Amino acid sequence: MTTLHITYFAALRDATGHAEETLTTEAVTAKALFHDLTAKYHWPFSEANILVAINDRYRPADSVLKEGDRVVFIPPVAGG
Amino acid sequence: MTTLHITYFAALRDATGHAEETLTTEAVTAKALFHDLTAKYHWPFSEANILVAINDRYRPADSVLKEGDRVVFIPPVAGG
Amino acid sequence: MSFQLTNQPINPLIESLHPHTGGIVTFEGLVRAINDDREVSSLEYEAYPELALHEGHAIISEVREQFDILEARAIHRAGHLAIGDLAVWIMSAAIHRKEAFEATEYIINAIKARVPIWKKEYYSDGEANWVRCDRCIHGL
Amino acid sequence: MSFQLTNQPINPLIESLHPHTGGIVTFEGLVRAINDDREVSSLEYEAYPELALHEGHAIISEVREQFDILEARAIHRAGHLAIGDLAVWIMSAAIHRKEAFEATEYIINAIKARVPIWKKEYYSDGEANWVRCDRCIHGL
Repeated sequence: MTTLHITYFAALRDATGHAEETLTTEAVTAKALFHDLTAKYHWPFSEANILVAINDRYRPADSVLKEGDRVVFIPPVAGG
Repeated sequence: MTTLHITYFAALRDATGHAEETLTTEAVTAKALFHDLTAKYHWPFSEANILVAINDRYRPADSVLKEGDRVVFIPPVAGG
Repeated sequence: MSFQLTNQPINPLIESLHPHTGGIVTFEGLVRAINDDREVSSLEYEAYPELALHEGHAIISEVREQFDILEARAIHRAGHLAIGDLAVWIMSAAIHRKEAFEATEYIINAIKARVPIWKKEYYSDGEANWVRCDRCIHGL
Repeated sequence: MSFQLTNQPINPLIESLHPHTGGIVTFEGLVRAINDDREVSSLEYEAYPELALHEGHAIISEVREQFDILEARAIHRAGHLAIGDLAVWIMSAAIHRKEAFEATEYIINAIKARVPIWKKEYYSDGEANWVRCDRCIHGL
């Protein structure tokens, strides 16, 4: 089990209902965590549209999560 | 014989020694006039580098000159 | 060479340039009154600041390596903006104009693709929506 | 939509834009301190005003026809300029940025090729020279 700090932005925050949480999970990779949270919160995003940042850097979806990591799933960006 | 008003700019004015003149010429086309003036003033330009404007519009080199035309030979442009 | 994120109105700075500068190309992104045929009344930009700054600085570094430029600066707004407000300002300076055009276009394209700043559009009919740009990213 | 030639310092005007404007691309051409490895101390721009204005207006009309833009403006200086002075200022505004980049680049390329404005460089060693740009034109 790994304890993580998760922050939600923009459309993902709206879909989740809160901006951050600390949770303990059995998910090993960022991708697995995304699927767990999608099931929990009924997120309307497919994984094809989401990037992940771990400790404030973009990381591959199969990155292994470590105790205390800050995880942010990045919904589609449309800035500028 | 045709009487023309000729204006010289930039490097062509320097090479000619004055900024304008009115002259009467046997040259029928702009190209012929350019060659006459090149011979007269020893201009250091080949015709490949010169454009011609007649009455303030770019015109083909073989344009026929008419009485009272304003003629300007345009040395290479390097503005901006 | 710099990337900034700000909650204040953008104050473009074109000074202290290298004396060899011959061309400056600036891009300004404004809040449009219309998007996808819907009338927009205002816009909210939300940033993930730590990652946005990291990616912004990385983009400026890339541009500096890939193009022969003397300067590159970008400033992106966050917060609530009105129609016509400046949302992003980008400037590249180079000896020759070609590189300045290329660098500025590279920066705005990279910002749109990678810098985590989201746009919520408020419409004149009272609705609001996070703008999606599905073509801009590759997902998990 | 306008083209101007001026003997006074250029005063860029980015206002009164259409509310659908989403992107503005600006090009500024400055007097460089160096050209072809020679140190330049100042520059003189000489225009053939009647033809320069005609070609300038024609370029703006072409850009308006060929690109989906909302605005295009260009101002070119004439007279004696110092290092760092603004010699030419160009702005295009469009709904989307791509068209604004293309229009601004088209305008500066066309100005360099067709608008009769000549540049005399004064060098720090006291010499002076009309700058040639043989690649820019097709001759008689």
